Amino acid sequence: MKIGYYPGCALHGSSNDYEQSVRACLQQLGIQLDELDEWICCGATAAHMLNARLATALPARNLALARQQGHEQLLAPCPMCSMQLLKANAELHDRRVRCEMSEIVELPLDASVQVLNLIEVLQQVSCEEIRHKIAVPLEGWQPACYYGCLLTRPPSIVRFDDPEHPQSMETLLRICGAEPVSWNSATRCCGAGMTVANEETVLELSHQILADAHAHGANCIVVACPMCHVNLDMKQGAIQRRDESLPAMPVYYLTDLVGRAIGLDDRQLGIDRHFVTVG
Amino acid sequence: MARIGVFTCWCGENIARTVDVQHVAEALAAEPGVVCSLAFKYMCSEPGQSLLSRKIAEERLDGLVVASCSPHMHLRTFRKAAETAGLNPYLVEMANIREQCSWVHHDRKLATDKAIELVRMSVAKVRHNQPLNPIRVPIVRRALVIGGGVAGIQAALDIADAGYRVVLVEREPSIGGKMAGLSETFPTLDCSQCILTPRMVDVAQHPHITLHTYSEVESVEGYLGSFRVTVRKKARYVDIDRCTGCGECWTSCPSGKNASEFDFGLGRRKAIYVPFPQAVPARPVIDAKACLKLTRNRCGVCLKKCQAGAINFEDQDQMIEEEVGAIVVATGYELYDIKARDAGSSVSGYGEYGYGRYADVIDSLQFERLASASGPTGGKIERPSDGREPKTVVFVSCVGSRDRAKGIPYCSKICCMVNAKHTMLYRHKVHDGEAHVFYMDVRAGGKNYDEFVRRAIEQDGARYHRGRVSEILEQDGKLLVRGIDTLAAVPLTIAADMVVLANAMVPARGVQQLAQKLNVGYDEHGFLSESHPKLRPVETNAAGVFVCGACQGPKDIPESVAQASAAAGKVLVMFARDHLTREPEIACIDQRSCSGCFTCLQACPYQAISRQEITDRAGQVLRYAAQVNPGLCMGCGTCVAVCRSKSADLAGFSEQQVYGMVESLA
Amino acid sequence: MGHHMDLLPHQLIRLVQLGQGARAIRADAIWQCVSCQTCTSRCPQTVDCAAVMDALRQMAVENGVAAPAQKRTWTFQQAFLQNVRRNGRLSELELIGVFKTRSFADDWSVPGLWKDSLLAPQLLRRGKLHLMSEKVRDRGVVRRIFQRCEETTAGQPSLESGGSHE
Amino acid sequence: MSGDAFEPKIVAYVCNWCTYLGADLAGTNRLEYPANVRIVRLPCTGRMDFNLIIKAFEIGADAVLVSGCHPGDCHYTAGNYHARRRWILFQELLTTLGIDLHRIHFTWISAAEGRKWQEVIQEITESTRELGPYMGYRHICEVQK
Repeated sequence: MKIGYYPGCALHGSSNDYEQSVRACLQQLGIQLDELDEWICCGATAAHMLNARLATALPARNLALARQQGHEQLLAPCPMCSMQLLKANAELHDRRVRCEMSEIVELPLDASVQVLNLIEVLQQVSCEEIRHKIAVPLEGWQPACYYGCLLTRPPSIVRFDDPEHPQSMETLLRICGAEPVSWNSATRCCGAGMTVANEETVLELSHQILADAHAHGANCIVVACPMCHVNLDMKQGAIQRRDESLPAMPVYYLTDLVGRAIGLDDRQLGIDRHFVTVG
Repeated sequence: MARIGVFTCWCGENIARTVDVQHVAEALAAEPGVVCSLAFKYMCSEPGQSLLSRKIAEERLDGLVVASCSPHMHLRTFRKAAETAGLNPYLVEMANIREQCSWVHHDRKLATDKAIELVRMSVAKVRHNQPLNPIRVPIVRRALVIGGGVAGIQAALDIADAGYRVVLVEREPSIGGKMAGLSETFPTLDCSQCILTPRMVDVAQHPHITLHTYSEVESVEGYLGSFRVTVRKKARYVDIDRCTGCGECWTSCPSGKNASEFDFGLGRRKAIYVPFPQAVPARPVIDAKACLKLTRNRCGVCLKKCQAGAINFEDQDQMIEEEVGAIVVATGYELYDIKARDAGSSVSGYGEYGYGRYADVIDSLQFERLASASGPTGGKIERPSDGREPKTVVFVSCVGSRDRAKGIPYCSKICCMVNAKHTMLYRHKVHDGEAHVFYMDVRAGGKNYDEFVRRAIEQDGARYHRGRVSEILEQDGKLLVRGIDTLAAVPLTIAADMVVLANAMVPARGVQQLAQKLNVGYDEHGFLSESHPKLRPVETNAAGVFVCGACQGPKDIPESVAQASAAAGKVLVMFARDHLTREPEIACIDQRSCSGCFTCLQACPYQAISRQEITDRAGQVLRYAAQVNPGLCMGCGTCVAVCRSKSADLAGFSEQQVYGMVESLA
Repeated sequence: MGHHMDLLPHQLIRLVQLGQGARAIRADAIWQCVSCQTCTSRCPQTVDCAAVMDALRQMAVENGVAAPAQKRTWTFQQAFLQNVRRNGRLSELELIGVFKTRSFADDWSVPGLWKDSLLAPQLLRRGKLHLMSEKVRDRGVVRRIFQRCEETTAGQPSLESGGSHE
Repeated sequence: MSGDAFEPKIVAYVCNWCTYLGADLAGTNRLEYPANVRIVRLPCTGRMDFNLIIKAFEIGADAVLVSGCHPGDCHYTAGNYHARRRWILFQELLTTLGIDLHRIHFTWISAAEGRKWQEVIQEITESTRELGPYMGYRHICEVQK
């Protein structure tokens, strides 16, 4: 199976460990990623904060490129990117917007490209197939599945899982032999894009998430978002300096754990490049 | 040649101010067939009506046009006047030169010209009017009541007490409905079962009431005055006539871990069970999904224990035909299921409240069972997870209701009172307990209602917070209820032992399918539509079918009972007549030209068209043609529009009449 | 985030409804909002609170009422877009550099300038820091998209009508 | 309709329970609108035989309006759906015949929408004034002969 791939800036930047993990895991599952040529930034928080039109135009350009390059489905592993792409896609249903955007981005447009997040791509591989490929069942793993904000919100745009009680990561990880815990922070915010600009907020919110995971007996956190990983993993040192009682909590990408279960090692998945390492 | 009279009304100044009525009368006098054309100040007044009668006699009129207001205003008046004067009322037409002319135009010339054309159209129509006679339909003086909750019980008893026979159909094994499961009722705190169960017994013992429990309406045919209803009596596996209700069977049944529907899953019941001790009929039913004999062909203890020989594992669903003249629908409500996912929508209700995940988050009907002396805890407030007495309980209003995002924009009306009652019941039982209520507004409209809420706050110490609950989290065995008090503008987190959600009221499941069988309309939420929100509150658009109780919209017990009596009253009005009459403006089919395509049969919204054999003298079938059942036809005319051979026509709006009107505009 | 805010989200929405946007944009709260969209997805009246927050921030900057400390997010986002405009894609190193110097110019806090730089060697060791920025080939089209969007955004909502209610 | 300026003739087929009452309400509220419309009251738009549209053009109408209850609100439960379904089919036929579909208007107006009735009539009158007299139908008739 071949699928269009929109990495987004983070996966080509400091979150390239996420890209490594996604590529390795999906390849093992038989999914080829075909990177969108000439993709540009989706605009992220900045565009929707500063210029609404730009917030549609930047993702629209990418959707137009996908269409031009013949991709029916487009994977955006970063939830910020996939939400922006989905939002633009929804707006393109309006003929007037479509015409206007088409002129702005200099390419013909329609709303035909299906944008997928990482979990949706994994769901396309049937449970049976994953079960079949499992080499090292994740016995003893009790992950707290962390969805953060944009995988499920705003529900009217992303239309993915239950926005208040999502279970799709849990379902996948159970197939891999893990026992996900039930906890409170699955859809709480980690501070997201405030990492640089408003560190205080990030440290506080991420601290709550880490503490909640501990309180509910998790031995790791699983994410499907580069920003969540930065805040929970890279910033964990800073958080621990404020609360020394907080034990170290490894933070994995979803594909890290699925990848391990289907026999990939930490180097292949880029886990060795995380900040928090345990054991 | 027609002899038509035209009467143009001044309506005081209302018409005469902008329309030159005298000119209209003169212009119309020249129309072919018009033998008299007059203008008069108030046609609807007594002198106006006598002028009409006089002219009918003097001029031997055979058609009448009154040019005045909207036919919705006075058509009936003028038709009655004509009838008194000996003219068939259906030979009267109106031209609306007030609402649709003088009131909406200012230019006198234009308005007068338009008025003349409008009256001409009506003259062109009346030329083709035919005398019609109201249709008489016989009445079967027997009523069907669907639903045996408090509304259905009230309606059935009222009709039966008047001396007419009633068939009461209830889906569950016992009548009583939601009210039978309530603890105490607002605003008087009288025990629900104490007031309802005697009424239930009355139903069972009433000589005029036939009770079908554990039964559903399968199909409905016929029309006002004469419906044929098929009732499916579901297999109960117990012969309730033989059964003595001794209880040997259910005390010895080994399958005891089934969630009790009556206790909303908080209690357990056997596979053979009576839903609650005061059930009517007080006879058991076997749950075919739980019974070991029926599922795995083992056990059969009840069969051995039963002295009366009432157990029958071979029991099958039975179909019963009932003939009735009127139907009362009282199917009630249920609570919005916040666990269920809406098909096609990604929103599943309130995942953030953890209902279904946290055992101690319950809904308000479950709390009723906890507070009820006959409930699973014997009336002690115990939390479902560990049986401990909760010391802090949070009651949440508007769960679903008034939440456009969840698709329920309406107010469920009872929850504010239910919450106040619950805080009282709780505080009466747990003196050192804290009761918190989160609310958007307190809507306590009703006799002694607001006083009741104040009592909950002032005497019983309920803590009311104006604001919504954002989420409920679980930590160290406590439920953290995170919300806001918007009056204080403070975010609040309450560590609670139990949370009670006041879920929205929605129509009972399956009511839409029932409504389709009955041809009754319903709104987007599934509540049945009354005929007129103010003036015909219990009638429906299907003649002879009435509604009452929460199936029509959220309401409390007093309102349901009042509406049930109103519906019963309407049924009795019908039954008091010798025969029923219906408007004769209905469809007919010319079977000589009918090609038998039966497009009309498909299109008819009332199933009023049937297939009829056309035979020769020897009784040999020649062909099939469509036929209109005058009892069912409501006169919409859809069949006329779809008829390919132009064989269908609609009295009062016939092809000739309608085309005549358009042609008059040439 | 609610408990940190000087005005709670529902109060901000109410101020906007009452035509007192001028007070809303002076609130610290609009800068504490992390755009997590929880409010939008839970509002029973389907108000898109997160979008209102965006609009308020925009107005606060345009009307010059945002304090430098509050504006940090804003400055960051501006630097972000400029970076994308130049390269088509984001270069994190460039962005952080630009942002640090700009916010330094605003509030002169030297610790702020250096705090994150301490992570740089660690990032480098993990192969997470790219000294060369990634660029798309056709940067002309990116520039033109930006230009077109900026032209057509003139006439955004303003605060002219606000503030008269006090 | 004499005079220099062209005043269109508009025939409106409306249902008895929604649009007719909506037009009545416009009257009760004294909402003024152009005097060009002539209402034909039908029990339901389900009764609407689309030949009536042709008939209206035949007698010289410049525009036709068909208006009934909103979807879901039909007094006879589904008559307006039937009308809509048939209209979709009939439209094709009219197009084939060469009838100008801009002359035919379809709306839903409820008994509570007096204001909408006023607006619809204003709009249709205005747009028909701009289109001018409907000569097209007469041409079609001649060609058919």
